[in-house]
Amino acid sequence: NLYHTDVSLFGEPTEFEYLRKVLFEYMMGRETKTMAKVITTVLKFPDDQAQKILEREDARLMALNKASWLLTLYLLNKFSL
Amino acid sequence: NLYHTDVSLFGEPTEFEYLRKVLFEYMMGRETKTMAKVITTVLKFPDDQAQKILEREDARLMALNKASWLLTLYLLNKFSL
Amino acid sequence: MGGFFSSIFSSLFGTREMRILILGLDGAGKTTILYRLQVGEVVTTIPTIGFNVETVTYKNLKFQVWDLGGQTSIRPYWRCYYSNTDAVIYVVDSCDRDRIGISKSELVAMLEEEELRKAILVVFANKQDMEQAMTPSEMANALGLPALKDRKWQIFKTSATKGTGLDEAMEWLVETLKSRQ
Amino acid sequence: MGGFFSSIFSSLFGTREMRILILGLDGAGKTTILYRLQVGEVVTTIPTIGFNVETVTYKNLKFQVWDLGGQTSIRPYWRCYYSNTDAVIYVVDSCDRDRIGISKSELVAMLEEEELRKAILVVFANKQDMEQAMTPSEMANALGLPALKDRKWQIFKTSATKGTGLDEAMEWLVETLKSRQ
Ligand SMILES: Nc1nc2c(ncn2[C@@H]2O[C@H](COP(=O)(O)OP(=O)(O)OP(=O)(O)O)[C@@H](O)[C@H]2O)c(=O)[nH]1
Ligand SMILES: Nc1nc2c(ncn2[C@@H]2O[C@H](COP(=O)(O)OP(=O)(O)OP(=O)(O)O)[C@@H](O)[C@H]2O)c(=O)[nH]1
Ligand SMILES: [Mg+2]
Ligand SMILES: [Mg+2]
Repeated sequence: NLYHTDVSLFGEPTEFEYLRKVLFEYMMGRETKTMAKVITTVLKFPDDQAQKILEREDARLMALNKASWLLTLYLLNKFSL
Repeated sequence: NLYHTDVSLFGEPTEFEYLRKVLFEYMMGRETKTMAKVITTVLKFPDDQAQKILEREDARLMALNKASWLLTLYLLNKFSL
Repeated sequence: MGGFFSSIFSSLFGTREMRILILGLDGAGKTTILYRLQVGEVVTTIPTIGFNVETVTYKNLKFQVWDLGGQTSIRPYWRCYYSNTDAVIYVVDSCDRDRIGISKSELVAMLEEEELRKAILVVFANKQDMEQAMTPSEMANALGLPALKDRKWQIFKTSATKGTGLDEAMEWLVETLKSRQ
Repeated sequence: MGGFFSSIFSSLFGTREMRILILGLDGAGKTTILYRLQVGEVVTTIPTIGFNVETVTYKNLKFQVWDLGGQTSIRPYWRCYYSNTDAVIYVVDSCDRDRIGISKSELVAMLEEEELRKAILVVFANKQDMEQAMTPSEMANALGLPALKDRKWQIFKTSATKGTGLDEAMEWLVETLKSRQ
């Protein structure tokens, strides 16, 4: 039963390894926006799901940006820079 | 070339769909610790990578917990409860 | 934010949600049972490829109930969900005599897992509304329940579609969980 | 936290890192080029299944440089990386006459993408240290570069292993990017 062996689990062993590499980076929190695009493409997520995921990624990045700005302003203020 | 058609991309079409479902939940931020376990198992991540991912998940949950405690204490204090 | 604050308060006042898994072979009736418990109705189901997770309130206790798909190819992933589980509801189709052996070996493998060492086991002998249904004692023997060691367990006859037997089973589960704490 | 504060300050003072992609067929020399640019040395490479991303500093400018694997089955995913790209370094093996047609069609498909509309194109006619290497003008024609419209582009002969030609190419790229802003 060829389909169940390790390497043929995916269409191409290369694709499978590629997915793992990209997913690992995503799960470690690195370049998550780009990685999310790749993952939803490789796994052929339905359009609506892919969009939801990317919107969430944007929201997360914006919240992070906002937080780092607030922190900057706070520090500038505190040390009267 | 059977390997490249949609459903046979994975060992079993069911497994492929399962992965997508679990990954979607993970990427939407729901039950991320459990989902991370499933993902690393389905995709047979090497042990060291799986462990790194789960450790990061723990750290994230702990940070979130800490933040929500601080917020609670702050609110209790502010409104003299 | 409701969930956020309620989770803060529940952690403040120590009312942790219990975690329950519903497991069993495909077609046993797990999803039907989950929604019967949650909304009290029979819903139309399709085979679960993935899981359903719902909050079920029973006698003022809150449970986070996970219903995991039971098809052969995704059964190996049940174990990823075991951590912190308080109880397992194991659902068996009482008419599926052909696969009672498979159902047993899945159950045995599950009970061997360290993470489930303290979990309570409730077996639902489901589809009792059907004529050829196995009796609970017949099923208990087929599953090897009497031989279990160091395990709180009980078996109930249920019909998820008719809604019979579920209350009794949940009653026992709640009492057993309470006496545990 | 260094990266954190430096990214705050760079956003305060408007020095955004430029984003550069290194693309081209498998074996063209992309990974060799990336590390030649970053650490100035020839590293031993294996085929890239995934990507490498490094920060490269050149003349006080910082670039985030992405080197994407070029094998057939993962080439379709290049497009996921296009957004916000300032320049593409397209690497071609000057001795691989058999696949120059494939290299051309991948290039053409890439340049049609809306997200790369404003990206600068630098072609590296790589492996010029080899005897049978195509000349840059030969390669430019084979890739259809002269016919390009609305595109800043240039071709350079390079040898990533010998380290020749890379400086000139990067010089042109930096100047072109600066004059853009
Ligand atoms: N007669 C009868 N049918 C039932 C009973 N419980 C469930 N069913 C039917 O059995 C079929 C399968 O039920 P599901 O709840 O989808 O089964 P499941 O265990 O979730 O299956 P998977 O999701 O594939 O693991 C459905 O047609 C249900 O209506 C019951 O008590 N009696
Ligand atoms: N002679 C010669 N060999 C080179 C040159 N540049 C790279 N190579 C060799 O070509 C081979 C492939 O180089 P890589 O950098 O791994 O190729 P790549 O484009 O990253 O390939 P993928 O990762 O599969 O897309 C290696 O053996 C390199 O040493 C060059 O300028 N001259
Ligand atoms: Mg189901
Ligand atoms: Mg490479």
